[in-house]
Amino acid sequence: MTLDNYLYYIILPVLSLSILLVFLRFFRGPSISDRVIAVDLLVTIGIGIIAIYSILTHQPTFLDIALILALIGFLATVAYSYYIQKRKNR
Amino acid sequence: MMPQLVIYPLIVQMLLAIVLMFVWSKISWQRTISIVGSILNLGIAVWLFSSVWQHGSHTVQAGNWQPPFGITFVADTFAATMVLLTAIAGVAVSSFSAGSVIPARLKFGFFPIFHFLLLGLNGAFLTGDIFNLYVWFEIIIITSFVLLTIGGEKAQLEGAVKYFTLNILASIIFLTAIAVLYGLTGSLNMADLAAKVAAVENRTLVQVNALLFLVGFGIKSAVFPLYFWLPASYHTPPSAVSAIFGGLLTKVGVYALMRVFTLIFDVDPFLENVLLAVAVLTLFSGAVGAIVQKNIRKIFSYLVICHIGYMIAGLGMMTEIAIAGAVFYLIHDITVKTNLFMMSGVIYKIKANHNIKKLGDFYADYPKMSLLFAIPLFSLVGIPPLSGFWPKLSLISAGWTTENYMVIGGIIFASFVTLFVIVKLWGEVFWKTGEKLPETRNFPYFKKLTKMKKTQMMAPIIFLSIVSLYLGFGAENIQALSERIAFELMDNQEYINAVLRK
Amino acid sequence: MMTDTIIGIIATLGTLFVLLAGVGILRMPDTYLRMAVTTKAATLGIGLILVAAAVYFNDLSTTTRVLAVIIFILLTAPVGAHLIGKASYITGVKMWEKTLMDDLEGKYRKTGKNISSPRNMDHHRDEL
Amino acid sequence: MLTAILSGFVFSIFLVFAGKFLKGKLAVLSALVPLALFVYFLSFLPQVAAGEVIRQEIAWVPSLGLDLNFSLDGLSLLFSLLITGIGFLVFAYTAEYLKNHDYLDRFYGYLGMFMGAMLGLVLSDNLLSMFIFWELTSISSFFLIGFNNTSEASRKSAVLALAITGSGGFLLLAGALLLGNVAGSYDISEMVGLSSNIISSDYYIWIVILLFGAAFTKSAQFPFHFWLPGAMKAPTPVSTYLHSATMVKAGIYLLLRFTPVLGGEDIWNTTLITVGGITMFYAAVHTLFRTDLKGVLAYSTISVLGLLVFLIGLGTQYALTAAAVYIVVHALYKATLFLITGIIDHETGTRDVTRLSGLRKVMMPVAVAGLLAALSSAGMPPFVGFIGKDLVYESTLEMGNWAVFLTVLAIATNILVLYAGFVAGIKPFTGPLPNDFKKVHLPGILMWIPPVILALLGIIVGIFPGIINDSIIAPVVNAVGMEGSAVHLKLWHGFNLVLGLSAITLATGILLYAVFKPSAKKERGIARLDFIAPLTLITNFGHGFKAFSNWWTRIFQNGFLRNYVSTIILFLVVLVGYSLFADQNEIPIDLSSFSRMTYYEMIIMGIMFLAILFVVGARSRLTAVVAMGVVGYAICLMFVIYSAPDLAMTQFSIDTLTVILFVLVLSSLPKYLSISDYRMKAVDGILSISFGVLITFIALEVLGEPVNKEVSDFYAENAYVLAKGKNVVNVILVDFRGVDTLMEISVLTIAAIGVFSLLKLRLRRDDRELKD
Amino acid sequence: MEILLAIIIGTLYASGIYMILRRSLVKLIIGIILLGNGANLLIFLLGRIAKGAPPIIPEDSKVFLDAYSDPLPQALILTAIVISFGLQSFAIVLVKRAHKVVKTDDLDEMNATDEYS
Amino acid sequence: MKNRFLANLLLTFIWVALTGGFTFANILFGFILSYFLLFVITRGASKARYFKLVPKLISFFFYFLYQLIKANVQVAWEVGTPKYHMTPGIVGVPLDVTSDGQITMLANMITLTPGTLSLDVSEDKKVLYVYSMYITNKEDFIRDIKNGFEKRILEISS
Amino acid sequence: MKTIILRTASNYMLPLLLIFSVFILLRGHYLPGGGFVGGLIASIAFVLHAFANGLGDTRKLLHFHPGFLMPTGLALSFLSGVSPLIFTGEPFMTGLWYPEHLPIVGNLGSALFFDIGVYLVVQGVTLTIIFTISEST
Ligand code: NA
Ligand code: NA
Repeated sequence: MTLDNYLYYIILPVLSLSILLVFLRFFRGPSISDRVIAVDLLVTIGIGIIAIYSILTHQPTFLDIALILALIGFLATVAYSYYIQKRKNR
Repeated sequence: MMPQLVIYPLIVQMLLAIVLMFVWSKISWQRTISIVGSILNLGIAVWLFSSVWQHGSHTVQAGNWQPPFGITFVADTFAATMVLLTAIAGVAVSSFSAGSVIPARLKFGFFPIFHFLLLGLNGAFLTGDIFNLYVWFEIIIITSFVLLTIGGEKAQLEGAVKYFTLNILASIIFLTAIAVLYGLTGSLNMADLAAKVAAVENRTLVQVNALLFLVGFGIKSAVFPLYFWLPASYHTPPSAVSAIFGGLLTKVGVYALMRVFTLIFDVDPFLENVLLAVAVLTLFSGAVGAIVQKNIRKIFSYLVICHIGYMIAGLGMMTEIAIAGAVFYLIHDITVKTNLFMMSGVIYKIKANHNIKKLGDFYADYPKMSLLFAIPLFSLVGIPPLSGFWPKLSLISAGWTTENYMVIGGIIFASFVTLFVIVKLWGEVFWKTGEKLPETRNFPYFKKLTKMKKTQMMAPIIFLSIVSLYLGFGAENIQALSERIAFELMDNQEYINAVLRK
Repeated sequence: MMTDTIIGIIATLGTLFVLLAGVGILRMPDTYLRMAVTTKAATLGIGLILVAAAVYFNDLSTTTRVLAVIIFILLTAPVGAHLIGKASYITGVKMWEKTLMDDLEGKYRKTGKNISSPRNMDHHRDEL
Repeated sequence: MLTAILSGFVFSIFLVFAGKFLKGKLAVLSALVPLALFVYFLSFLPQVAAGEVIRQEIAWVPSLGLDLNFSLDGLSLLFSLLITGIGFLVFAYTAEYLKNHDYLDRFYGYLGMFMGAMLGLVLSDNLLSMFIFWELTSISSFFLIGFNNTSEASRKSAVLALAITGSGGFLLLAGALLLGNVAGSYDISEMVGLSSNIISSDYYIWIVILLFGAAFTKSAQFPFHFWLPGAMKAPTPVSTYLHSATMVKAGIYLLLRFTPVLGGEDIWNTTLITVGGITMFYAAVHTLFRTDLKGVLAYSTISVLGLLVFLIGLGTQYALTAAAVYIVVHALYKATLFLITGIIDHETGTRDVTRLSGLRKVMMPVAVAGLLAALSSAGMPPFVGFIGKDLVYESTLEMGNWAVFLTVLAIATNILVLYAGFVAGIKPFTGPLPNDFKKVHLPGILMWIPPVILALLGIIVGIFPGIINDSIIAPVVNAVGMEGSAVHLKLWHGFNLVLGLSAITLATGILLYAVFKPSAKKERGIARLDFIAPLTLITNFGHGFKAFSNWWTRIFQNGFLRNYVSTIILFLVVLVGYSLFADQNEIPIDLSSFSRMTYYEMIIMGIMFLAILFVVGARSRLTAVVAMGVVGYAICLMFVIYSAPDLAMTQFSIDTLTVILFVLVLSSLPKYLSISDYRMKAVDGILSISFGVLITFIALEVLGEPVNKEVSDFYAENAYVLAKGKNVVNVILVDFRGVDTLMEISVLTIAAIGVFSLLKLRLRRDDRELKD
Repeated sequence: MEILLAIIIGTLYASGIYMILRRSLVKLIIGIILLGNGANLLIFLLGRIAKGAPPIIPEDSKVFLDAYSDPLPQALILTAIVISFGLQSFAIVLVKRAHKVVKTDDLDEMNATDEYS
Repeated sequence: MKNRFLANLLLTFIWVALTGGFTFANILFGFILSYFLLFVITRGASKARYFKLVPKLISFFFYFLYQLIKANVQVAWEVGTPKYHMTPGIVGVPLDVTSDGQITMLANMITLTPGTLSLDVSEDKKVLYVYSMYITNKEDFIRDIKNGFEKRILEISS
Repeated sequence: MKTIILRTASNYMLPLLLIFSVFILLRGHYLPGGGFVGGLIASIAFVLHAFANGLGDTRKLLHFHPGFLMPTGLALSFLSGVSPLIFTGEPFMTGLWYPEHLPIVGNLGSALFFDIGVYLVVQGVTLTIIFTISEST
């Protein structure tokens, strides 16, 4: 089994499965915090998928996207938690 | 001949917008720069127009990339005319704004935005690239959102929500149409598209594509049944804003419709029927709406809708004479609607009211001003030989030759209602003894304004009235111009050659 | 071939941690537990996967970029977890019934419109 | 001739600036303008009488076929002389009538404008330029009727008059354009030669209907007559000038002018006879029930207009001669009566016939003029009216089977017209002088001389009909396509049937005048029939139409944004759906060209699909926003998979920023609004889904079409070679299509300014737009 | 694959319109964003999609050696995304202001400007 | 002054690494760029000292790695087995570290090791509140942290 | 949000993000990135700083109103578009290139200045919008 096949038939499906599991949590909630955590994790796993995809397509360029995701995905989390607190204050 | 001239109107407006942003809070600078710049722009527009008139279409390839790869700017007679009209309306409204818009609004970017709007209009007229047209449209709508809401009054905001939603919807439909067009042809250059669309074998898709453009531009042109945003919003911003909106915004939609349906798509019988049905219903709905309104600006708003019907009818009949009529009407309408909304602004400054039932006394108190206002009012009605009359000759005539009796009926109905509405308005606002309106403290009444401000407000009305009179009495020239435009539109080969340099 | 094997192993490890996070977030009974389980597992997992990519491309600029991503994740993931955790606590997200102790209980005091940190001090910033 | 026409307009414009000077004593000077014109037109009399047609052609808008082509033939000359001649008297009369009036200058301005327009109308040979002047007469009439603009009744009448004549004007426009298209020219003189072609054209019926519409409204034919009594709100000089002598005859002029072009057909004659006949009788009957002098005169004017239409309808040589004569006759006596009424009104302050009597004792010259005019209107020999009436009977008697009926109708009408003339011209001056009129005196000479002149002219022309026969009447009859020499005007034809009929008319009329006294009670009596009067019907129709307008406007512009959106989407779905599914039985979708589905793509799409549904179904705003984030991130992943790294980066950054914006704003918004109306949700759902399905189908069908990559290939080949960049997307953004980008950042800038002003700008209370 | 993408695009359009048709201001904006995404993806799809071939010329070459995906739709979408962002930010703030001034989230209560008589 | 210089060098290095171009021009550009950025953002004096750090940093790194893997295994077992064995709770850990940087570092390290999560720091910076999945004994837990991460952080940053 | 942890972290992240944004900006002509994404990242850096430290601190850090970046950036992009018109008489937006190859940037041309303009405008816009909104709540 070549590396490409291994990544394509084993790694990527497992990562996709993880994404599905996380998405299920997103669906179920129940609290908004759970959803935010789930989204955060979705982005993180997305970084992983992009890394694998860049290996599969031999395109290091995609790693730059992973970089951006890592950099600013965080800000969304900050914003959500800001909002959650602020809403409580109202 | 100087092809670079084509983008000078864009450069001037962009430069003005940027400079005005740098002098953000210096109101008197802003006023001066805007007026002087608008006059300069008018000069350039006249230059461009006369150059195009003498030498034919001018084109510029932005970035020096040969078509269809770069973005092309084309000044054919139609575009040059629209740019000239925009410049004329621009000078007028610039001066009117300087006189009438309150300092609070001027301190928050009124003038830069205004020049961005003019930039967007010029761009939309001059571009020869369909996606670039979308971008110019976006410039126009975002500026119009800002101008519409500037000041944030309750009515402004309520109107803006509707205006916003429906215009965004139009943009999205436009974008959808571009997607389909690109998917079918792989090109965006309008001259190039003319050939490529003709070569597409799946005519159903081409028709679907055309319909998407029709609806997208139709919303922007405020035709039936897509006009709802207009009566909900046009009466809410400052009159200077209503003036430029009423004069030019819907006309860009009409311009785009005319461009796309003469250059890119053939009008097949189905489309023709759709266009004509839309035109007749627009004439009807706008007219009927104007009858029941009491707010002077709402009356004009419905008349804006109503009169779009004439132009769509001209387009729908698709003969050279019909298109010439539509173009003439477009020229007339821009001048007169801009003027009327400015007029309503002066009326408001005098009486602090827009309700025709409460207004009155103008003829007694301001006889000369009333006579002046009569010029745009009766031009609008099309009392011969004023400007609104001439295009109807072509349109009705085309109606007879193409045997579109419903269109003739619609035109006559709309003309009659316009006459009735304006005459009623004349009676209410100018003749009647008005209610004694309570003096509102600190309202910047006309009589309290400085002479400078009064001049800034009245001069543009006089200017546009003179233009209107010229359109009427110099109708031969305008008709010749309209016919030349119609000829160029109907025979799009010249446009294509000018762009693709074949 | 050797590199491929290394890449395969690192990637597998990473993926397992990610899967762990996925299962964890689904299975854990309360928000705090989910957070405690997942953020880190995923961080480690993604870090490993990225390392695998770095090994695969094996050039300086890719490696530095991969390092940058890892550093960023290491820096931001815990801060994010902290923020959500704190927000959840303040907004009263329920803890699992078998929770043993809560030293934070009663530490947040309402002061006007804002909830401040525990043992509230008086100085006040203009917050975003 | 252009100069002549323009002089009226120039005079008006001059008054705008120099009106102050022409108020007061100098006002009478303005009468010099029509006088000069009268003399000018009089000078053409010999030429025209000799059968010459004087032409002048000035190109104006040749590309629309609209030129100022004037021609002066008998018909035009007759009208020109009436317009300028009566104009002169009215101008002079006005100087006294409205002495010291604040807006005298405006009044003269309108009069001048009207005179110019009217001259233009009758002199135009080009149908379109004629239309222009036609409309201008309506407009000047509007201003004159509404001259007392503070009175609501005046304004209403002005609007009503303009609405009726204006709508007729539009019919004329449509008709003119059709006629021009059919004939290939707008020059009436050319159309005469093409008459047979026009008549045989399919459009003939349309042309006739449209022209009739114009003529009937302008000349106040039943059922469009009602604006004319209303127009009596205008000052008396206006009633005299426009609404009896000139403007209302424009319709008559039009019919006469087009008799040689369109006449001679059944539809032409029958319609005119019917409408004219009804009008003349109906209006004549109405004179019996009026107590306002001007009301009496208005209805008798309508009646005469009906008679003229009737005569044109008869279309024989006699009839047309009669019409020509009657135009002169009517102008002379009716103008006199109106002017007299004006004097009475001016001096006594009332026009109520029931109150007026004995005024001869205080204003003898006026009484004489009134008597003369009344006798002329009665058709008493030797007045010119007698000649006119004779000719009428002569022509009705020619009409074969219908002769008796038509003649009786004519007689009945004439009797009633006589009655009306007597009521207006004789009644106020006879009998005792009431006490409150004791102090009444003769007005200034400028007011009483004009009616006296007109009345005298009536008798002079009657005694010497030859004055007008060869010089005017014959050329008129020639102009309308008949040989004019056959009928010679004379007072005395010998004892014949016509004379007998005249005698019956006179006798019955005088008897009627003696027996039947006008009274307010009678007026109220006929008012009971108002519910079927055309005015009422039109008014009701107007109200109905307004209600309909209201309904229609509210239906569409109902204030609910969601309705606007659904209407637009429905319109789109129906149109596009029809176009997509009507022509083709199945959508040609070529599945084989699509790429293979992979599990990870399916998972991402699946997540995205679910996330979209989640957004739609979310109960809380934040949940929706978070789910939006998921949708965005899924799109980002999709961009990665489909080779768009720049897009993925941008999409992700922008989604994050949007989330931040939402989060900053959401907290100041209330809880998510959710109104559970299942029916509405279902309807919206169906509409939305059809829209979505349509887009999907379009997309799939487009994908089956061949691809043209000429443009993208150029970018790919030249991005580095010519534009020195390797990221082709970025090269496109900053170079190939840099203008887009420049404008895109402008959009952003504008949006930022908008946000800034929206949030920071607070108007002070004084700066606010006031509520209407 | 295209068929799934086409369905997703249809779903975005449908849900966008559906959200706009609700009466809530916030839903209105969400609807607009969904529609915008739909339109962008439509351009993307109709420009034809390709996997693993970003339109970036390889480091050691002056032209493309392998297949590349169409860069033009990507540039167009980028422009469209950015423009939509500008419009959306304005919309969000507009809604905020409108809510504050008109004091309702219910679009059905925002119809004063269409009233007359 | 020194700190700024160091930070400047650090940023220059990052720049060079990112761009991958070890040329003089690139380094100079990176230096100027980071100088400019620091100029833009620096306020007040910063306190870190850099030179004794390296060995301690390396040791710290391996300690952290050890903790990370250990805890991950623990969590994996928890997640992978059907029954729950957690004894979670929130513990207030008194702090010896004082500076913001140290506190942040400590808190992050704690969060990054699975099973624990720093929830908040008290306003007076004396107590760190940590959520943990496994608390058998509060004092043991506190001691673990203080002897583990906190001690090492104090070492590398003093 | 008053948390020491976020505040401290953000102080480290700000320079990193900024330098990264410039990196993304400059390499855009060759690899994914460019003025737009670069500008977004830079503004996100400041927004993060503002979240952690409060708006006032971020404002002080910036020295000037972010709105000022908008006309500046627009002017830069606009001038780089107009310069061919002024200097060489070629059409608007024609690329002007410095003949030598430069490190990092590669070929220096008007396109770069154009992109820098985009970078500035995007920052100006994003920061103006976000700061204005947060000031008004
Ligand atoms: Na064509
Ligand atoms: Na762009």
